[in-house]
Amino acid sequence: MKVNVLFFGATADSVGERQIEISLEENLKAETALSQILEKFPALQKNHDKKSLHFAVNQEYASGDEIIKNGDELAIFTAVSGG
Amino acid sequence: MKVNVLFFGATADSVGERQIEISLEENLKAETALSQILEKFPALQKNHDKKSLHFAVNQEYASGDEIIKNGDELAIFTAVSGG
Amino acid sequence: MTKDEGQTKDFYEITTEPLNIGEIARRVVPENCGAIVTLDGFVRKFTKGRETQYLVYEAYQPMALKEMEKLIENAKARFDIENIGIVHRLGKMEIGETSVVISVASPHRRAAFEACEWLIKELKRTVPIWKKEVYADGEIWIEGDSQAKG
Amino acid sequence: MTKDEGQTKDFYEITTEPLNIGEIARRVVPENCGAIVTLDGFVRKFTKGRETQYLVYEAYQPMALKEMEKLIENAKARFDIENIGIVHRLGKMEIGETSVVISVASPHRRAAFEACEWLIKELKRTVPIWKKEVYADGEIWIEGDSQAKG
Repeated sequence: MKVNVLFFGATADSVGERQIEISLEENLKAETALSQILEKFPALQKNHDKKSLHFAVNQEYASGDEIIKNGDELAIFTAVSGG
Repeated sequence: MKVNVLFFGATADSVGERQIEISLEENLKAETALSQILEKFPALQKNHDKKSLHFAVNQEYASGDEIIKNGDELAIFTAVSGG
Repeated sequence: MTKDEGQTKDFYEITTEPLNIGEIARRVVPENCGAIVTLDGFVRKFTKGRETQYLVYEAYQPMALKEMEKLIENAKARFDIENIGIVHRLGKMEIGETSVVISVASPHRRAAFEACEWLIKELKRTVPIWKKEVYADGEIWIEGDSQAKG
Repeated sequence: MTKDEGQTKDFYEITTEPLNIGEIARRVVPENCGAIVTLDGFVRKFTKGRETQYLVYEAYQPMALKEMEKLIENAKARFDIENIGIVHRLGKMEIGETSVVISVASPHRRAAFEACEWLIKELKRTVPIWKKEVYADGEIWIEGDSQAKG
Protein backbone atom coordinates (compact mmCIF):
# COMPACT_ATOMS: atom_id res chain seq x y z
CA MET A 1 0.00 0.00 0.00
CA LYS A 2 1.00 3.62 -0.47
CA VAL A 3 0.99 6.32 2.19
CA ASN A 4 1.98 9.96 2.19
CA VAL A 5 4.51 10.93 4.81
CA LEU A 6 4.82 14.59 5.78
CA PHE A 7 7.75 16.24 7.55
CA PHE A 8 7.87 19.65 9.22
CA GLY A 9 10.51 21.93 10.67
CA ALA A 10 13.46 19.94 11.95
CA THR A 11 12.33 16.63 10.43
CA ALA A 12 11.82 18.25 7.02
CA ASP A 13 15.36 19.63 7.26
CA SER A 14 16.71 16.18 8.20
CA VAL A 15 14.95 14.37 5.37
CA GLY A 16 15.39 17.16 2.85
CA GLU A 17 11.76 16.74 1.78
CA ARG A 18 8.43 17.94 3.08
CA GLN A 19 6.27 15.17 1.60
CA ILE A 20 7.12 11.70 0.29
CA GLU A 21 4.93 8.88 -0.97
CA ILE A 22 6.22 5.53 0.25
CA SER A 23 5.18 1.88 0.06
CA LEU A 24 4.47 -0.16 3.20
CA GLU A 25 3.04 -3.64 3.84
CA GLU A 26 -0.71 -3.82 4.42
CA ASN A 27 -2.25 -3.63 7.90
CA LEU A 28 0.76 -2.29 9.74
CA LYS A 29 0.33 -0.86 13.20
CA ALA A 30 1.36 2.80 13.43
CA GLU A 31 4.22 1.89 15.77
CA THR A 32 5.66 -0.55 13.21
CA ALA A 33 5.06 1.82 10.31
CA LEU A 34 7.03 4.52 12.13
CA SER A 35 9.96 2.13 12.68
CA GLN A 36 9.97 1.14 9.02
CA ILE A 37 9.85 4.76 7.89
CA LEU A 38 12.74 5.65 10.19
CA GLU A 39 14.77 2.86 8.58
CA LYS A 40 14.14 4.37 5.16
CA PHE A 41 15.48 7.75 6.32
CA PRO A 42 18.81 7.35 8.12
CA ALA A 43 19.08 11.11 8.62
CA LEU A 44 15.93 11.04 10.76
CA GLN A 45 17.46 8.40 13.01
CA LYS A 46 20.79 10.20 13.07
CA ASN A 47 19.42 13.65 13.93
CA HIS A 48 16.57 12.71 16.25
CA ASP A 49 16.06 10.47 19.22
CA LYS A 50 13.10 8.27 18.29
CA LYS A 51 11.45 9.09 21.60
CA SER A 52 11.49 12.78 20.71
CA LEU A 53 9.57 12.24 17.46
CA HIS A 54 5.82 12.59 17.25
CA PHE A 55 3.74 10.62 14.83
CA ALA A 56 0.35 11.59 13.42
CA VAL A 57 -2.02 9.49 11.35
CA ASN A 58 -4.58 11.36 9.30
CA GLN A 59 -3.98 14.58 11.22
CA GLU A 60 -4.42 13.04 14.67
CA TYR A 61 -1.70 12.18 17.18
CA ALA A 62 -1.12 8.42 16.96
CA SER A 63 -0.97 6.20 20.04
CA GLY A 64 0.89 3.54 18.03
CA ASP A 65 -1.94 1.01 17.88
CA GLU A 66 -3.72 2.48 14.86
CA ILE A 67 -3.83 0.30 11.75
CA ILE A 68 -2.40 2.16 8.78
CA LYS A 69 -4.44 1.93 5.58
CA ASN A 70 -3.71 2.60 1.95
CA GLY A 71 -3.73 6.33 1.21
CA ASP A 72 -3.30 7.42 4.84
CA GLU A 73 -1.55 10.69 5.60
CA LEU A 74 1.27 10.16 8.10
CA ALA A 75 3.37 12.90 9.66
CA ILE A 76 6.59 12.80 11.63
CA PHE A 77 7.73 15.84 13.59
CA THR A 78 9.53 17.00 16.70
CA ALA A 79 7.76 18.31 19.81
CA VAL A 80 5.75 21.35 18.84
CA SER A 81 7.02 24.83 19.71
CA GLY A 82 4.31 27.25 18.64
CA GLY A 83 2.90 30.10 20.71
CA MET B 1 -10.00 76.64 59.75
CA LYS B 2 -11.23 76.12 56.20
CA VAL B 3 -11.18 72.88 54.27
CA ASN B 4 -12.33 71.89 50.82
CA VAL B 5 -14.75 68.97 50.72
CA LEU B 6 -15.16 67.09 47.46
CA PHE B 7 -18.05 64.79 46.49
CA PHE B 8 -18.23 62.30 43.63
CA GLY B 9 -20.88 60.17 41.98
CA ALA B 10 -23.64 59.29 44.43
CA THR B 11 -22.44 61.67 47.17
CA ALA B 12 -22.25 64.56 44.70
CA ASP B 13 -25.84 63.81 43.68
CA SER B 14 -26.92 63.69 47.34
CA VAL B 15 -25.27 66.98 48.26
CA GLY B 16 -26.03 68.71 44.96
CA GLU B 17 -22.47 70.01 44.84
CA ARG B 18 -19.12 68.63 43.79
CA GLN B 19 -16.94 70.90 45.94
CA ILE B 20 -17.68 73.00 49.02
CA GLU B 21 -15.45 75.06 51.29
CA ILE B 22 -16.48 74.67 54.91
CA SER B 23 -15.24 75.82 58.30
CA LEU B 24 -14.22 73.37 61.00
CA GLU B 25 -12.57 73.71 64.41
CA GLU B 26 -8.78 73.40 64.47
CA ASN B 27 -7.01 70.06 65.06
CA LEU B 28 -9.95 67.77 64.45
CA LYS B 29 -9.38 64.09 63.90
CA ALA B 30 -10.56 62.88 60.50
CA GLU B 31 -13.21 60.70 62.17
CA THR B 32 -14.69 63.71 63.97
CA ALA B 33 -14.43 65.94 60.91
CA LEU B 34 -16.40 63.39 58.90
CA SER B 35 -19.15 63.31 61.55
CA GLN B 36 -19.35 67.09 61.59
CA ILE B 37 -19.51 67.29 57.81
CA LEU B 38 -22.28 64.66 57.73
CA GLU B 39 -24.26 66.82 60.16
CA LYS B 40 -23.96 69.77 57.80
CA PHE B 41 -25.39 67.72 54.91
CA PRO B 42 -28.56 65.90 56.01
CA ALA B 43 -29.00 64.45 52.51
CA LEU B 44 -25.71 62.59 52.89
CA GLN B 45 -26.93 60.99 56.11
CA LYS B 46 -30.34 60.29 54.61
CA ASN B 47 -29.08 58.67 51.40
CA HIS B 48 -26.03 56.82 52.69
CA ASP B 49 -25.21 54.54 55.57
CA LYS B 50 -22.21 56.17 57.25
CA LYS B 51 -20.39 52.84 57.17
CA SER B 52 -20.67 52.76 53.40
CA LEU B 53 -18.96 56.14 52.98
CA HIS B 54 -15.26 56.44 52.33
CA PHE B 55 -13.24 59.41 53.47
CA ALA B 56 -10.02 60.69 51.96
CA VAL B 57 -7.69 63.36 53.28
CA ASN B 58 -5.39 65.01 50.79
CA GLN B 59 -6.03 62.29 48.22
CA GLU B 60 -5.26 59.39 50.53
CA TYR B 61 -7.75 57.02 52.18
CA ALA B 62 -8.13 58.16 55.79
CA SER B 63 -7.96 55.75 58.71
CA GLY B 64 -9.81 58.26 60.91
CA ASP B 65 -6.88 59.22 63.13
CA GLU B 66 -5.40 61.85 60.81
CA ILE B 67 -5.38 65.41 62.13
CA ILE B 68 -7.11 67.74 59.71
CA LYS B 69 -5.29 70.98 58.97
CA ASN B 70 -6.31 74.28 57.46
CA GLY B 71 -6.53 74.05 53.66
CA ASP B 72 -6.76 70.25 53.57
CA GLU B 73 -8.63 68.58 50.73
CA LEU B 74 -11.23 66.16 52.07
CA ALA B 75 -13.37 63.85 49.97
CA ILE B 76 -16.44 61.79 50.77
CA PHE B 77 -17.58 59.04 48.40
CA THR B 78 -19.23 55.66 48.18
CA ALA B 79 -17.32 52.41 47.57
CA VAL B 80 -15.54 52.69 44.26
CA SER B 81 -16.94 50.91 41.20
CA GLY B 82 -14.45 51.46 38.41
CA GLY B 83 -13.07 48.83 36.12
CA MET C 1 1.25 60.54 33.70
CA THR C 2 3.57 58.16 31.91
CA LYS C 3 6.56 56.94 33.86
CA ASP C 4 9.35 55.96 31.52
CA GLU C 5 12.75 55.86 33.14
CA GLY C 6 15.25 53.94 31.10
CA GLN C 7 14.24 50.27 31.07
CA THR C 8 10.88 50.54 32.76
CA LYS C 9 7.82 51.15 30.65
CA ASP C 10 5.11 51.28 33.28
CA PHE C 11 2.32 53.76 32.78
CA TYR C 12 -1.00 54.68 34.30
CA GLU C 13 -3.40 57.07 32.66
CA ILE C 14 -6.93 58.35 32.75
CA THR C 15 -8.47 59.49 29.50
CA THR C 16 -11.82 60.31 27.95
CA GLU C 17 -10.73 58.93 24.57
CA PRO C 18 -11.62 55.44 23.29
CA LEU C 19 -9.10 52.78 24.35
CA ASN C 20 -7.12 50.77 21.83
CA ILE C 21 -6.14 47.65 23.72
CA GLY C 22 -3.64 46.47 21.14
CA GLU C 23 -1.79 49.77 21.29
CA ILE C 24 -1.80 49.75 25.10
CA ALA C 25 -0.54 46.16 25.30
CA ARG C 26 2.28 46.94 22.89
CA ARG C 27 3.57 49.77 25.08
CA VAL C 28 4.56 47.40 27.89
CA VAL C 29 6.75 45.13 25.76
CA PRO C 30 10.27 44.72 27.08
CA GLU C 31 13.00 42.95 25.14
CA ASN C 32 13.43 39.98 27.47
CA CYS C 33 9.76 39.11 27.77
CA GLY C 34 7.71 36.82 25.60
CA ALA C 35 4.15 37.26 26.80
CA ILE C 36 1.71 40.00 27.63
CA VAL C 37 -1.53 39.36 29.46
CA THR C 38 -4.21 41.97 28.95
CA LEU C 39 -7.49 42.49 30.75
CA ASP C 40 -10.09 44.38 28.75
CA GLY C 41 -13.05 45.47 30.86
CA PHE C 42 -16.05 46.73 28.95
CA VAL C 43 -19.61 47.87 29.26
CA ARG C 44 -22.07 44.99 29.57
CA LYS C 45 -25.51 45.14 28.07
CA PHE C 46 -27.15 43.32 30.96
CA THR C 47 -26.47 43.53 34.68
CA LYS C 48 -28.67 41.25 36.75
CA GLY C 49 -31.13 41.07 33.88
CA ARG C 50 -31.60 44.83 33.57
CA GLU C 51 -30.70 46.35 30.22
CA THR C 52 -28.13 49.12 30.38
CA GLN C 53 -28.35 51.83 27.72
CA TYR C 54 -24.97 53.37 28.45
CA LEU C 55 -22.58 54.08 31.31
CA VAL C 56 -20.90 57.18 32.67
CA TYR C 57 -17.59 56.87 34.51
CA GLU C 58 -16.33 59.56 36.86
CA ALA C 59 -13.08 59.76 38.86
CA TYR C 60 -11.43 61.64 41.68
CA GLN C 61 -8.62 62.07 39.22
CA PRO C 62 -5.53 63.07 41.23
CA MET C 63 -6.27 60.45 43.88
CA ALA C 64 -7.11 57.82 41.22
CA LEU C 65 -3.73 58.36 39.59
CA LYS C 66 -1.97 58.08 42.96
CA GLU C 67 -3.80 54.84 43.69
CA MET C 68 -2.93 53.48 40.24
CA GLU C 69 0.72 54.29 40.86
CA LYS C 70 0.55 52.42 44.19
CA LEU C 71 -1.06 49.43 42.46
CA ILE C 72 1.82 49.25 40.02
CA GLU C 73 4.42 49.51 42.78
CA ASN C 74 2.69 46.83 44.83
CA ALA C 75 2.24 44.48 41.88
CA LYS C 76 5.90 44.76 40.97
CA ALA C 77 6.90 43.95 44.54
CA ARG C 78 4.55 40.95 44.65
CA PHE C 79 5.02 39.36 41.21
CA ASP C 80 7.96 38.63 38.92
CA ILE C 81 6.82 40.94 36.17
CA GLU C 82 8.54 43.46 33.97
CA ASN C 83 6.13 46.19 32.90
CA ILE C 84 2.57 47.22 33.64
CA GLY C 85 0.22 49.54 31.79
CA ILE C 86 -3.13 50.64 33.17
CA VAL C 87 -5.47 52.96 31.30
CA HIS C 88 -8.95 53.81 32.52
CA ARG C 89 -11.42 55.70 30.39
CA LEU C 90 -13.89 58.23 31.83
CA GLY C 91 -17.11 59.81 30.56
CA LYS C 92 -19.96 58.25 28.62
CA MET C 93 -19.45 54.76 27.22
CA GLU C 94 -21.73 52.75 25.00
CA ILE C 95 -22.36 49.01 25.35
CA GLY C 96 -19.28 47.05 24.36
CA GLU C 97 -16.85 49.96 24.68
CA THR C 98 -13.72 49.30 26.69
CA SER C 99 -13.60 51.09 30.05
CA VAL C 100 -10.30 49.79 31.35
CA VAL C 101 -7.23 48.03 29.99
CA ILE C 102 -4.53 46.46 32.15
CA SER C 103 -1.52 44.95 30.38
CA VAL C 104 1.28 43.08 32.11
CA ALA C 105 4.48 41.85 30.47
CA SER C 106 6.64 39.27 32.15
CA PRO C 107 9.41 36.84 31.31
CA HIS C 108 7.18 33.92 32.38
CA ARG C 109 3.50 34.08 31.56
CA ARG C 110 2.29 32.61 34.88
CA ALA C 111 3.32 35.78 36.72
CA ALA C 112 1.66 37.98 34.10
CA PHE C 113 -1.67 36.15 34.52
CA GLU C 114 -1.49 36.36 38.30
CA ALA C 115 -0.48 40.00 38.34
CA CYS C 116 -3.11 41.06 35.81
CA GLU C 117 -5.85 39.35 37.80
CA TRP C 118 -4.61 40.87 41.04
CA LEU C 119 -4.42 44.34 39.46
CA ILE C 120 -8.01 44.40 38.20
CA LYS C 121 -9.28 43.09 41.55
CA GLU C 122 -7.36 45.79 43.44
CA LEU C 123 -8.24 48.54 40.97
CA LYS C 124 -11.93 47.80 41.52
CA ARG C 125 -11.37 47.98 45.27
CA THR C 126 -9.15 51.00 45.68
CA VAL C 127 -9.04 53.39 42.72
CA PRO C 128 -11.61 56.18 43.18
CA ILE C 129 -13.62 55.79 40.00
CA TRP C 130 -17.38 55.29 39.88
CA LYS C 131 -19.76 54.18 37.20
CA LYS C 132 -23.35 55.19 36.66
CA GLU C 133 -25.59 52.78 34.76
CA VAL C 134 -28.28 54.46 32.70
CA TYR C 135 -31.43 52.45 31.91
CA ALA C 136 -34.53 53.32 29.90
CA ASP C 137 -36.34 54.15 33.16
CA GLY C 138 -33.65 55.63 35.37
CA GLU C 139 -30.03 55.62 36.39
CA ILE C 140 -27.96 54.50 39.35
CA TRP C 141 -24.44 55.04 40.63
CA ILE C 142 -23.00 51.58 41.16
CA GLU C 143 -21.56 51.07 44.60
CA GLY C 144 -18.63 48.67 45.11
CA ASP C 145 -18.12 46.39 48.07
CA SER C 146 -18.19 48.83 50.98
CA GLN C 147 -16.14 46.60 53.24
CA ALA C 148 -13.31 46.50 50.79
CA LYS C 149 -11.52 49.75 51.63
CA GLY C 150 -11.07 52.35 54.33
CA MET D 1 -12.18 28.67 9.83
CA THR D 2 -14.50 30.86 11.84
CA LYS D 3 -17.26 29.11 13.70
CA ASP D 4 -20.18 31.43 14.26
CA GLU D 5 -23.42 29.66 14.99
CA GLY D 6 -25.96 31.97 16.54
CA GLN D 7 -24.73 33.02 19.99
CA THR D 8 -21.27 31.54 19.88
CA LYS D 9 -18.42 33.60 18.54
CA ASP D 10 -15.54 31.20 18.87
CA PHE D 11 -12.91 31.20 16.17
CA TYR D 12 -9.54 29.68 15.43
CA GLU D 13 -7.39 30.79 12.56
CA ILE D 14 -3.95 30.57 11.09
CA THR D 15 -2.69 33.49 9.08
CA THR D 16 0.48 34.97 7.67
CA GLU D 17 -0.78 38.51 8.24
CA PRO D 18 0.22 40.68 11.24
CA LEU D 19 -2.07 40.19 14.23
CA ASN D 20 -4.13 43.03 15.68
CA ILE D 21 -4.80 41.95 19.24
CA GLY D 22 -7.42 44.60 19.89
CA GLU D 23 -9.43 43.51 16.87
CA ILE D 24 -9.13 39.84 17.84
CA ALA D 25 -10.18 40.50 21.45
CA ARG D 26 -13.21 42.47 20.29
CA ARG D 27 -14.51 39.58 18.19
CA VAL D 28 -15.16 37.39 21.25
CA VAL D 29 -17.36 39.91 23.06
CA PRO D 30 -20.77 38.53 24.05
CA GLU D 31 -23.53 40.71 25.46
CA ASN D 32 -23.60 39.18 28.92
CA CYS D 33 -19.89 39.33 29.59
CA GLY D 34 -17.87 42.09 31.12
CA ALA D 35 -14.26 41.04 30.75
CA ILE D 36 -11.92 39.68 28.14
CA VAL D 37 -8.53 38.26 28.98
CA THR D 38 -6.04 38.22 26.14
CA LEU D 39 -2.67 36.54 25.85
CA ASP D 40 -0.33 38.13 23.36
CA GLY D 41 2.72 35.99 22.63
CA PHE D 42 5.50 37.66 20.73
CA VAL D 43 8.99 37.26 19.46
CA ARG D 44 11.64 37.82 22.13
CA LYS D 45 14.94 39.43 21.40
CA PHE D 46 16.87 37.20 23.78
CA THR D 47 16.44 33.51 24.54
CA LYS D 48 18.89 32.21 27.11
CA GLY D 49 21.15 35.15 26.39
CA ARG D 50 21.42 34.52 22.66
CA GLU D 51 20.20 37.33 20.42
CA THR D 52 17.51 36.33 17.96
CA GLN D 53 17.39 38.22 14.65
CA TYR D 54 13.99 36.95 13.60
CA LEU D 55 11.77 33.86 13.79
CA VAL D 56 10.04 31.69 11.24
CA TYR D 57 6.88 29.80 12.22
CA GLU D 58 5.66 26.78 10.30
CA ALA D 59 2.55 24.64 10.83
CA TYR D 60 1.00 21.35 9.85
CA GLN D 61 -2.00 23.46 9.00
CA PRO D 62 -4.99 21.11 8.75
CA MET D 63 -3.93 19.26 11.90
CA ALA D 64 -3.15 22.52 13.70
CA LEU D 65 -6.65 23.79 13.01
CA LYS D 66 -8.15 20.51 14.24
CA GLU D 67 -6.10 20.73 17.43
CA MET D 68 -7.14 24.35 17.94
CA GLU D 69 -10.77 23.35 17.57
CA LYS D 70 -10.27 20.62 20.20
CA LEU D 71 -8.63 23.11 22.53
CA ILE D 72 -11.65 25.37 22.31
CA GLU D 73 -14.07 22.50 22.93
CA ASN D 74 -12.07 21.29 25.91
CA ALA D 75 -11.69 24.76 27.40
CA LYS D 76 -15.42 25.36 27.16
CA ALA D 77 -16.13 22.06 28.91
CA ARG D 78 -13.62 22.86 31.66
CA PHE D 79 -14.24 26.55 32.37
CA ASP D 80 -17.28 28.79 32.70
CA ILE D 81 -16.47 30.92 29.69
CA GLU D 82 -18.45 32.30 26.82
CA ASN D 83 -16.28 32.80 23.76
CA ILE D 84 -12.74 32.01 22.71
CA GLY D 85 -10.67 33.33 19.86
CA ILE D 86 -7.28 31.90 18.89
CA VAL D 87 -5.20 33.25 16.03
CA HIS D 88 -1.69 32.06 15.28
CA ARG D 89 0.52 33.75 12.75
CA LEU D 90 2.95 31.86 10.50
CA GLY D 91 5.97 32.85 8.44
CA LYS D 92 8.75 35.27 9.26
CA MET D 93 8.33 37.48 12.30
CA GLU D 94 10.56 40.27 13.53
CA ILE D 95 11.42 40.91 17.19
CA GLY D 96 8.39 42.19 19.05
CA GLU D 97 5.83 41.02 16.49
CA THR D 98 2.89 39.07 17.85
CA SER D 99 2.92 35.37 16.97
CA VAL D 100 -0.22 34.26 18.78
CA VAL D 101 -3.28 35.85 20.35
CA ILE D 102 -5.73 34.03 22.59
CA SER D 103 -8.78 35.95 23.82
CA VAL D 104 -11.34 34.62 26.24
CA ALA D 105 -14.59 36.32 27.23
CA SER D 106 -16.49 35.23 30.31
CA PRO D 107 -19.18 36.52 32.64
CA HIS D 108 -16.71 36.34 35.56
CA ARG D 109 -13.11 37.29 34.94
CA ARG D 110 -11.61 34.52 37.12
CA ALA D 111 -12.67 31.88 34.59
CA ALA D 112 -11.31 33.94 31.68
CA PHE D 113 -7.88 34.19 33.34
CA GLU D 114 -7.81 30.47 34.09
CA ALA D 115 -9.00 29.44 30.64
CA CYS D 116 -6.61 31.76 28.81
CA GLU D 117 -3.65 30.44 30.79
CA TRP D 118 -4.74 26.85 30.19
CA LEU D 119 -5.22 27.49 26.46
CA ILE D 120 -1.74 28.88 25.84
CA LYS D 121 -0.18 26.06 27.85
CA GLU D 122 -2.09 23.44 25.86
CA LEU D 123 -1.53 25.17 22.53
CA LYS D 124 2.22 25.04 23.13
CA ARG D 125 1.92 21.33 23.93
CA THR D 126 -0.44 20.04 21.25
CA VAL D 127 -0.88 22.31 18.23
CA PRO D 128 1.58 21.28 15.47
CA ILE D 129 3.37 24.57 14.91
CA TRP D 130 7.14 25.01 15.11
CA LYS D 131 9.38 28.01 15.34
CA LYS D 132 12.87 28.46 14.00
CA GLU D 133 15.08 31.03 15.69
CA VAL D 134 17.53 32.74 13.37
CA TYR D 135 20.72 34.18 14.88
CA ALA D 136 23.62 36.08 13.34
CA ASP D 137 25.61 32.83 13.23
CA GLY D 138 23.02 30.18 12.55
CA GLU D 139 19.48 28.99 13.06
CA ILE D 140 17.69 26.31 15.03
CA TRP D 141 14.24 24.73 15.05
CA ILE D 142 13.04 25.01 18.62
CA GLU D 143 11.85 21.75 20.08
CA GLY D 144 9.10 21.73 22.71
CA ASP D 145 8.91 19.43 25.69
CA SER D 146 9.07 16.01 24.05
CA GLN D 147 7.30 14.27 26.92
CA ALA D 148 4.30 16.51 26.58
CA LYS D 149 2.40 14.77 23.78
CA GLY D 150 2.04 11.51 21.92
